Amino acid sequence: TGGGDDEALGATPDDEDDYEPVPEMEFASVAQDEDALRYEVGNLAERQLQALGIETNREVVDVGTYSDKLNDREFDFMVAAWTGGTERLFPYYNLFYSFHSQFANLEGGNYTMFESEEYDEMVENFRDEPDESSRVEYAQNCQEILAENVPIIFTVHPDALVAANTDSFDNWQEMTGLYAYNNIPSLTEIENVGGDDQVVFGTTEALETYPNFFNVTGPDALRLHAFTYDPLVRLGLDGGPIPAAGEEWEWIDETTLDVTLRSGMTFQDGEPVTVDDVAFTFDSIQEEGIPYLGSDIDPYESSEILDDDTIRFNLSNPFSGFVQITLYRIPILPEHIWSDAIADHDHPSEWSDPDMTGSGPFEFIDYEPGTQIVYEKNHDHYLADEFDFEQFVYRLYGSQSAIIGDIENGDVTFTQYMGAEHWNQADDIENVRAISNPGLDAHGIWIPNNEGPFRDVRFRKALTHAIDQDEMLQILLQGRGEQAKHPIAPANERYYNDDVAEYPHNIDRSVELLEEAGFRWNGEGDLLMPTDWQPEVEYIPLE
Amino acid sequence: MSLVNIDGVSVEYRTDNGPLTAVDDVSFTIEEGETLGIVGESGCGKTTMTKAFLRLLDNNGEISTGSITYDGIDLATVSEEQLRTDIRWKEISYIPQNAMAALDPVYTVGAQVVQVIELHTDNSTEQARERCAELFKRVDLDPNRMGDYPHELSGGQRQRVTIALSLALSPSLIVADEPTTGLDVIVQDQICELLAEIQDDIGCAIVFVTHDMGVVSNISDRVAVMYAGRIAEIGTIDDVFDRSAHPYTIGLQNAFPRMDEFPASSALIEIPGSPPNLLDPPTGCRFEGRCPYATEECRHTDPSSVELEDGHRIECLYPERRSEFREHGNEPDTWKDAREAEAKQTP
Amino acid sequence: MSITTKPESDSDSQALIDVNDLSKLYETNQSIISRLFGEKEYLRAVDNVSFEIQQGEIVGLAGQSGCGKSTLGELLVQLQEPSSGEIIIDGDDITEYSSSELKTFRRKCQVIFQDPYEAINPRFTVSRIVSEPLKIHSIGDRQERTERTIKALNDAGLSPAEEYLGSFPRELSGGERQRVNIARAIVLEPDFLIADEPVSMLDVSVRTGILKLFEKFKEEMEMSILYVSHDLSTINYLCDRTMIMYLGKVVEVGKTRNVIHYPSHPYTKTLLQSVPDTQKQTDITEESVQGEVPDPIDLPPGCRYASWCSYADEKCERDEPLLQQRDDGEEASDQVACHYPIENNAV
Amino acid sequence: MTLLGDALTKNQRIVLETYKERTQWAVQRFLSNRMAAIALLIVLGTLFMAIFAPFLAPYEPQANIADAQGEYSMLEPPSSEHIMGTNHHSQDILSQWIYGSRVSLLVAFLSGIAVMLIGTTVGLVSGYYKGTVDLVLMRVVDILYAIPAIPLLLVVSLLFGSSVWNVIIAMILILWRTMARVVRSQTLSLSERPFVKAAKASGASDLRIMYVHIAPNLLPIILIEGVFVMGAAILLEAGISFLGLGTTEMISWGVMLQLTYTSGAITHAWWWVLPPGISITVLVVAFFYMSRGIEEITNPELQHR
Amino acid sequence: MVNLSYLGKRLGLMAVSLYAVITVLFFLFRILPGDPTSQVISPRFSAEQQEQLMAQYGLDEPLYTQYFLYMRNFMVGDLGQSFQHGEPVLPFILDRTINTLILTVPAIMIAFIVGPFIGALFAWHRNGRLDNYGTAIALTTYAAPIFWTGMLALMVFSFSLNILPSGGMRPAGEIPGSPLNRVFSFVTLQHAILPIVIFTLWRISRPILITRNTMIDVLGNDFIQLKKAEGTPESTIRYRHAMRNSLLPVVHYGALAIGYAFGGSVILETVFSWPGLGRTMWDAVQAHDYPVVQGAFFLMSFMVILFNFIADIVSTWLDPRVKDEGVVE
Ligand SMILES: Nc1ncnc2c1ncn2[C@@H]1O[C@H](COP(=O)(O)OP(=O)(O)OP(=O)(O)O)[C@@H](O)[C@H]1O
Ligand SMILES: Nc1ncnc2c1ncn2[C@@H]1O[C@H](COP(=O)(O)OP(=O)(O)OP(=O)(O)O)[C@@H](O)[C@H]1O
Ligand SMILES: [Mg+2]
Ligand SMILES: [Mg+2]
Repeated sequence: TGGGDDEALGATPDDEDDYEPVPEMEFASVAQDEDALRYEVGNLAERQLQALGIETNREVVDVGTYSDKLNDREFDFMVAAWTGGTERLFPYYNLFYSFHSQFANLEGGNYTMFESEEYDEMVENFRDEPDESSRVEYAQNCQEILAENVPIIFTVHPDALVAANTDSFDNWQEMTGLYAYNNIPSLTEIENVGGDDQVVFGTTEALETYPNFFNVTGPDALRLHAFTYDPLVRLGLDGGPIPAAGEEWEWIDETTLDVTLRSGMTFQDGEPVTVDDVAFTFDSIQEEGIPYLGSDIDPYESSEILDDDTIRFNLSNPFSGFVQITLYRIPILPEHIWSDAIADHDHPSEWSDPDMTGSGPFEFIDYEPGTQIVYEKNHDHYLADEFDFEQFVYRLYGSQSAIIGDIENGDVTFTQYMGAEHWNQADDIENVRAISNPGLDAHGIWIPNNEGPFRDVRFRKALTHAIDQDEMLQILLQGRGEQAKHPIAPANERYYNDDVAEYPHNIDRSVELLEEAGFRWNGEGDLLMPTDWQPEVEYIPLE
Repeated sequence: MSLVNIDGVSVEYRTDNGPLTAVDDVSFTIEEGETLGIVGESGCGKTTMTKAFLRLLDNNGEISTGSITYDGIDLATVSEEQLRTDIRWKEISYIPQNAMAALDPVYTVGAQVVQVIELHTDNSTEQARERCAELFKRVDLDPNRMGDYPHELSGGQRQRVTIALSLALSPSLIVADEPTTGLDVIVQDQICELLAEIQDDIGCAIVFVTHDMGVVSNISDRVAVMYAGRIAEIGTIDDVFDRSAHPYTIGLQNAFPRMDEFPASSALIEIPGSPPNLLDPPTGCRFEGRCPYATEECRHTDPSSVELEDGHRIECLYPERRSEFREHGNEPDTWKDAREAEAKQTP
Repeated sequence: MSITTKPESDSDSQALIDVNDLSKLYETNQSIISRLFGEKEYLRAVDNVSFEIQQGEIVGLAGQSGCGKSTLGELLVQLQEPSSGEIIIDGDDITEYSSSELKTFRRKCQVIFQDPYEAINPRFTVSRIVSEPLKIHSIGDRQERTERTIKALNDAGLSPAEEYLGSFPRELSGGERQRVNIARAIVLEPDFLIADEPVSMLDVSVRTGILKLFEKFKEEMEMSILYVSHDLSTINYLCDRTMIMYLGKVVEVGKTRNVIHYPSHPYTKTLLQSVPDTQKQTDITEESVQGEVPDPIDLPPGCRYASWCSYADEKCERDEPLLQQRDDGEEASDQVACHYPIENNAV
Repeated sequence: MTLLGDALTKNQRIVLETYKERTQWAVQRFLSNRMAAIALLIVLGTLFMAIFAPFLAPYEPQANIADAQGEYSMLEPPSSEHIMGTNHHSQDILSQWIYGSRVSLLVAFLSGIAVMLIGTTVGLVSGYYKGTVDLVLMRVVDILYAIPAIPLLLVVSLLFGSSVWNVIIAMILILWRTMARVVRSQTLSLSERPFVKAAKASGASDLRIMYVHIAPNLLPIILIEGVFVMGAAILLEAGISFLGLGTTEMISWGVMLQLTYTSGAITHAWWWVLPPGISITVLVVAFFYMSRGIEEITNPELQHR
Repeated sequence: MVNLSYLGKRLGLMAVSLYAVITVLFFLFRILPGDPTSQVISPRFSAEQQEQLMAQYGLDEPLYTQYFLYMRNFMVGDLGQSFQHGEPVLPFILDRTINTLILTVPAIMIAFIVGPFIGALFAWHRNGRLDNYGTAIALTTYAAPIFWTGMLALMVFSFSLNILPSGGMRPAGEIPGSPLNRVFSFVTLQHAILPIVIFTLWRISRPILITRNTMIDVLGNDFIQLKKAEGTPESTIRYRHAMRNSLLPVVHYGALAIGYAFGGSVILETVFSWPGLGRTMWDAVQAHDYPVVQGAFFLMSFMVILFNFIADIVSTWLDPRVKDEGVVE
């Protein structure tokens, strides 16, 4: 597939000898079976970019290769996304980790190599600021800078599509973000109307790694660990932190936090939950390392036990998201079980048949990889009375169609991560409640901001104008989502800044911008750049 | 009354190129206890004829006219079931051409004999095995070899097993289709001898098909010489060999080298040309194209069967010239002329 | 292992082919079970054979099926690697030839294979089959090759050759195929021809023509021919000298006339008696062989024929007889491997 | 000389005539087998469709088609606008179906031909030389046999990335083994046939014996097996497309089916689910019947019975 | 007395094949783009963390050391530890194999027991109506993509009629008491029935077609005529003689099929959400969980090689003419 049509899109050069074609660019995305949306976005976007006369070469890669390419910064276009766990309502990762110049190196997460002192300062303020309203302002400024400089071609924010059977359970309340129904607060809300004591969560996502906590490598497993282990805080339906094992918390200063433990808690084997267990958990995770939780544990420096119920966290640097992110993601492991495991193994993750005793609302009963995980309600848990069912089953399926079939006939209680087409199907079924939950995900096409023509902001803007975000939204998401302007989704009402630069689909505007930046087209419609081309506009500061 | 009466039998094969009459209006009889030899060139219809007795023709073949009467039953029309239970093997057994391949390779030879005995009699397995051992001895095979698989036996031994098999139910007729072709002379000799002995023993009739004039003269009482689907000449051994009347029979005899002369060179004379295409047989006499004595008449008139002496019949328009044919038949020049004549005709 | 004295040729001329102590052993194929439970075994297909063939001589090689005739023939043209022994042709030991020498050698030495239906490539036209050897040896241009092809076909008795050039083998009769086969063998005008059972598969009416061809080659081209057959009557007709083989051994060799009319070895005699002959009629009462041929894989120590032989005694069962010149009587000037050769008694 | 010249032209005429007759006979015989004739028609029809796809397809196969008002029509049943309806992305199914035939045929023919070449060569060499060469080559084939096809295909397409070409390469890698075995066993018996010995006795080189004398006799079996491979290749392509490793640059029937599966269209969009599935089935069956047709021409055993 | 050297040779050859398979697989997976760590190791990890993880799985050693290590452990039955699940590979894949066998054993058994009879019937009535329609159906069940027929079957029996479950091995939350219970229980049967039927339909076509074609050749043999001449009833000729003589190729094809059956069918298991080895292997392939993939491949290869050996022995029993390695001389 060549670039452009037979005619020049915009101005042709006076002397073609001074120009050379813009080099062919590689357009990569993950394979379809791994992420259909990203794959399809890639297909659409590639065609639209080619309309500008840019030669692209499509490469579909598996997840492994994909992360290698990102890590090694070996891409021209890469379809990628931030996924939206509810903790991302605190947009630390999306704003800080992905765009701070500190991470614009081969180890860091700033894959697009966007660098701006102004932005660095702004985002550091956001990170450190304990006061919420100022923090929101800093974050909104960040969004403005990003929208103006388009380091990434932002595409869409898909909704989180979930569906639940209403014959067996009712009063479904969704939490903001991806895990609309699959979280403890939502599950406490549902009412048993069908008399079935079992909640079955049907999914096609095979767990990355389970059940050893020290082995956790992804959000799904982490989410299930929160069933067996209590974290200090949970996030409520609105996404704000609510007490869990920690009854209250108090910032002493920017780097010191005191947390009071809920009293009377016991592990499922009857041992009491103590602050020592909390300290043990944080210390061992820091020492042994759980790569997936690396950035979460990173701000943690040490802890002090103030009294039987109170623990003090000392942070290495100010981190206003410590409660909402770190304390939410890291649960409490029983010391009496894990201290031996740590002593017995090189690394505790090697314990292949771990004792899954925790203090959480559910007891781990059985795990059959590829089939299901079965949990039973922990009747001693403080939330026990809130759950209107006895058993929770995480059940794996080969296809979403099968899940929908089973939701309809009641074999599955609810599901999530649905494709738009499946969701439409579920929506048509009478006894199924299908909701399109505004998502925190942000999709985009990652580009190397420090390379070739990408260095010029106008080039990046031109590309963004070339992308038809509405088509993506309508076709790929069947309208279930929002167009993206920056990494924060509208669903994040607190932080979202709507008032930023926009780039509607407009090829003429793209052509205009490219011409302005010195680009031309030859007779075949291929994009040319002057042989000695240099970027003129590399950064547009806030007014 | 004769054992089998073959009356005006024709066999037709359906082929892609139209019907092929492999056996054409053939009549003869088989007498009780006699050995009838059938000789003729490859493809002249010998196998077809023998298969017709047991209605074993290939799927595309059928007996189109005529009747084969055995014991008052017309084998051409009798029901398949009656044929299977009453006639096959009990009355008429069969030694197929290429008998070495006629045994199921995956069962022991003994088992195959036992199978057929059990199939048609009420004998217990034990009795059947005994009978089998008996049969093996009868055909000069060590009964210990009953447990061998066909491939473990030599060609001659396999041939004996098929003979033992054919004797299993003491039939009144054994149809043996080239039972010695492909075997070496010593074994061939043994087999012939064996068949002769058996006949003496149980008095069955044997139809013995071969293309070897030597073999047939050694074993048969009567001989039928087939040519292109027809019986050119039929009669006793002496009739056919010493008083041959059909030019084809004469020619065939000439082609045989003799052991009693040395050197034998001058005596060998080949019959020029090749048999006609059965899909499109010529009108008139079928041997006409190769016959040194052929006349214009031969080309148009289909010779009918003429009885010369009692039971000695030929299909030739000139039965009266037979002694003349015999005399000239020994001279190579007679046949050479025909060949040249034929060569002249072809282009 | 026996030591064989080399039979002396009764001719003074330099022998064209001189074979000394030639042996060929085959490793036998066994089933997986017997491999699991047994040892490796060998079959002695040709065992210590020595002989000579003169220029312009036809030597017959007879013996029953499986005695090693074809194997010997294939050894002579190096289609098989001998296990031991030498084959001297024109003064060179061909077993030591390099592949290019072998190619040159093969221009001079050709084979007519046993089965005319199998020995020509079914996918080639007649002209291709016959001209292939010329092509292989890059002889002549297209035109010349065609000329020679036509000549060879005519020589082989297929005339008019032009008619046949475009035909495929399956459009030919057995006799015609055998002639194509012969044409292919003589198109290079070899000095030496091995004819492996060239007529055994053919109808009697066409055999004669083929035999006559060999006579013609011998006379007109001074060709040496090894004529392999189990049929003594054609050997009698054609060959100057005759060798009789039994289980890989040569048991008798001499002038055909002597071997056939005054056999010295009991085996030769049996062979002769078994030949069916139209003249012999039904007098098959002569003593015939009984018992079993020994297993060629597991040979007895003494004379291999002892188990069949009516004259055998302990000596025969103990000592293996060597091939020796017979000294008694003028008629039997041949060599025989027997402790008690038959005295001058013509069959 | 002139006489010979005349003879030559006459011969050539005879040769030509026999060839012509034989070809005619073969064609007639093939066509008289009704199933084979229909099969041939189907394959040729598909080929026509594949070659002229750009002219036959009413829309771009991958375009998300919007109507005049800019409205997309998703999962619409067949209508005059879209004869075979649309899919979930408002793409024209008829156009996808037409273009989809390209991949199936490309995969079929390329892997078929490559397998014929590789398999035949390996089989010939192995069966002809026997001994160590045979042992080594057959060990390789055994090892390939010991590795299951679909998983290996998956790994290979992961290894090289998924594109039509890689799928074809992977397919060839797997499918040549059967061809090699079949050719080898035939070669083993053919090379013992007297006519091969005759060629050897005439001094023909090994290469000449293998390719000039033996190979033509294998042609029927190579063709039969080759056509069989083509059918198998189509199925394998559909299989790995189904698992999401299908071709990315071209739409194929397998990819279409995969989309119906992943998007759950199976329960309601029959116009999308049925055509690719039926097409694959029919095409594969057609290849089998063609191979039977060829078998019937070339196997004299089957001609009379 | 067993000829040890021959047995040794056969076993040796099997071992060589296996060794080659293992080696090829080992290196194949390590030249895959994206090193094995990328699955386990999130890009967010620091260099230090990455190294730690590499060391944990022995991936920091040079390739050849890894190889020798792997082979050494292999000898003692240690196929390593799953990257994904942290479990030792061997028990893990054996467990999955049981699930797979629940589907494949009945399917293969039906296919290879019933198939030849059907094929024999077709051959007997060659070109008759039964044969023509029957072969067409057999060809169709072979040619229809199995995932497509599987989807259609699910749609009809599970979603529309709702008489059979839509996948998986048992209802959610049910925990099989014992392995025996897992295999032999009504629920398992209920869940397995649809995939077994689909699998059988697909599997049975080859034995049918192979038997049919071989038997047509066999029917042309002279011994069949002799049996007919003997007055043997048709059915005896058909099954005891003709079919038995046609079984050899089926046995050899069957050996392969059984070998592969241990690996299950990725596609079928995906469609029916069946937690078998095929699906596990596919997940592992995607996750670059090499120890599991290698283990699964090894298991299948081992089975193929083993069953080939068995088939060689069975064929000598079926057909006494068979020599070494299934060749009829
Ligand atoms: N099934 C068949 N279909 C068509 N033609 C057949 C069939 N069987 C035999 N023929 C033809 O019928 C003729 C007679 O064949 P038959 O087998 O009876 O000859 P034969 O005398 O036994 O020959 P041979 O000596 O070679 O066995 C031949 O031309 C042969 O080609
Ligand atoms: N390639 C081979 N491998 C093993 N054994 C063989 C081979 N070729 C021949 N033999 C055996 O060697 C012996 C001699 O065979 P050969 O073909 O030379 O016999 P022959 O005298 O030509 O027999 P026929 O008269 O049947 O042609 C036989 O026992 C045969 O089985
Ligand atoms: Mg016959
Ligand atoms: Mg021979």
